[in-house]
Amino acid sequence: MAETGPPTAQPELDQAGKKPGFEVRLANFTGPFDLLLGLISKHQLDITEVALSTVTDEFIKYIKRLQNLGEEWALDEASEFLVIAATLLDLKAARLLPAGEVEDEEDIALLEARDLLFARLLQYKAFKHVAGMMGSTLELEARRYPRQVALEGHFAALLPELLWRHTPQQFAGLAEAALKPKEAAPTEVGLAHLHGTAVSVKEQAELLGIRLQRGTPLTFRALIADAESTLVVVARFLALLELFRDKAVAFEQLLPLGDLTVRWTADGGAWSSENLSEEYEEQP
Amino acid sequence: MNDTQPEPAVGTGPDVSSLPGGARAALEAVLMVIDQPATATELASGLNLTVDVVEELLAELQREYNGYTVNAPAVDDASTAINSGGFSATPRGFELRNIAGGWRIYSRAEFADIVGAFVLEGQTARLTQAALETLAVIAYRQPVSRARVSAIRGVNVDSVVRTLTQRGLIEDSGTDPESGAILYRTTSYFLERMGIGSVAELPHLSPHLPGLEGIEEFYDAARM
Amino acid sequence: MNDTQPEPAVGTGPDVSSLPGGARAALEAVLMVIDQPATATELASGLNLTVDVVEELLAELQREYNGYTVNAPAVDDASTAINSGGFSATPRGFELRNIAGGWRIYSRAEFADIVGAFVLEGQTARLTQAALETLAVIAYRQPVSRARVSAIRGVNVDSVVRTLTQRGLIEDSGTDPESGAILYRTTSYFLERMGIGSVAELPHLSPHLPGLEGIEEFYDAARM
Repeated sequence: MAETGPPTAQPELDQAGKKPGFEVRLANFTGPFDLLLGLISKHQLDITEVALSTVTDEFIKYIKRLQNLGEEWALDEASEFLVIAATLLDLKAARLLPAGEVEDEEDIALLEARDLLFARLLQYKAFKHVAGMMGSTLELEARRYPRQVALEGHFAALLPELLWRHTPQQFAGLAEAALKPKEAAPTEVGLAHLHGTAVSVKEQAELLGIRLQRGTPLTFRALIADAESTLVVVARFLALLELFRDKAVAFEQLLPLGDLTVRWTADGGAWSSENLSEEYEEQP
Repeated sequence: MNDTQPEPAVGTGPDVSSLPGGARAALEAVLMVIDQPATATELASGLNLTVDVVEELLAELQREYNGYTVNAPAVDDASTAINSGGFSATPRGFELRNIAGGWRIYSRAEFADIVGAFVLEGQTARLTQAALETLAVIAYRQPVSRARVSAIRGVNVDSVVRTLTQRGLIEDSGTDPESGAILYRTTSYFLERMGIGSVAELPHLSPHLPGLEGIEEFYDAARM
Repeated sequence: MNDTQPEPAVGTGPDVSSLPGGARAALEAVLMVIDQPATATELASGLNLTVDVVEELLAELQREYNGYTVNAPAVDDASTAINSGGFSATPRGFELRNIAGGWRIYSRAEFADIVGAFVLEGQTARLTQAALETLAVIAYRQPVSRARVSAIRGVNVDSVVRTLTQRGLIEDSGTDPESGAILYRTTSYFLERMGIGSVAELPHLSPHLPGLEGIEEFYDAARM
């Protein structure tokens, strides 16, 4: 691992003027986050034994300390952490699910998913590493300047006379086109052509509102019992999150992975589906 | 060339060997005016020499600029060390390099600090870590869409891709027939900046993937 | 030159003599990559040498490139002919010339036919679409830096700008006081080709097009 400094949790500057990276203190591990990842990827530490919530808490504290020290909001570091933490979380979730004997296709798929997540973590680290190598190569190569001189006058004079057929109007047209702000190219595949049944989060929220305002708490299972498709289940789940954010509902879950009970908490009439954020309005 | 024979027929154009310094100096003269790497074939056709001869001359010049006596590695006779052509025993201030598919003269890296003061606008600013990582993913996965790079890096790469394009390090290489997404690849300017001849010369990725050889293919096949 | 001391103070900058090839190679390195001729004073200041030493080195390099043994004309001792530094007995393909007070390396005049033929090869009488668009942006936004044009066009324009300069359509119009970047403007030859008297006669563009204010200059921005 790159950073093997002493496990101080303070992001102070060391002698070289570099700030030590993020470090974690767990029951079974204290040291740089990078080292933790290294151990996990070498199978020397079981991901299931790492308290990710503690790691996350410490990271948030670390970022806050950086801010308090007047450092810029460490965006790169934060987004990098999010990528790794999300992968670790996926990995851990996959590990925690009962593995047992491989009996059916679902089990195999699960194992594959686990390896895939693991591979993703490793790939991310590999690219990070080669990016560092490319950076130093680029820097080294920048020390060589190419000979790049204008053509000597007598050679430039040999060039064939330019064919110029543009009128000022045509030329202005070229300029118009070149100066027009470019529309951002699509980064994702358009899904508009896939005609699914439109499911509106707003409509589902209204429906859930009516059911829950009757007064009896309902389980999530019960709320989706009549959902005709996965899309409706997803829409209702999103609707519940929206309602929760608006403090219209409260959740109760007695056991991990147990039934989720939803209770209406808003005063009658204090909530309407109009409160729903705009982002869902356009989307099916 | 104003005449357009595809294979340089030696003898029909100017006879370089009759000039002072011969073919070697003629090649040097051409190297003085090119502003991008030129292949041995391009040079041979302009000089009316065979590609083999040009390649030999290029290698000779390269050694010479580096301060080695010419022909010494190629000829057995030890007496050639007595600078028959009169070649430098110390490196020159410049070097001849074969990168990005062609030959070009560069100032020697040792003199970067001095040369840099004379070259206006010469070198561009350093890349950020985010830009480097995105460039690395594109270099190793090209041609590749932004969505795929995003998936690997876990963050949106749109603005970084735009910057890398502006700086000439990557370019549009058409669209993916299936998704219609724009695919990106590295440019020859990228190769030049990296000092390599082709992307095949990039270090292999697998040693950086501890313990899981062949994971790249697996990952690609399954996830994308 | 970035530093502007009138008389170079020897000893404060890099010590060129400690580098391979010494001051001679350092001078060569600079001469090989500069585009505009540099005076002995400018060279001396950048190299941290006295003007006398630089002038001597320049004369030495000039003789050497011309195929004379070094020092022979200047030193009486006949034994120096034994290529002590190892110098060419035949002329090189390039020469060091002092034109209008400035020094620069050029391809040797004897090879003009060969070099000319090489330069002409692959040249067309037509501008590429990329060159036309770049010219249009420069014409309507002049004076403008390459980085800005890159930002507007979304691609690297370095080589296209070189072509347009070579074609005499655009020229250097000084440097930007803030960034130090070279600014380009169109030439009177451009006006001639367009058949107009001044750039003010270019047709007006739609007033809604962004000017330079809104253009983010990724090139120079601190983040890249």
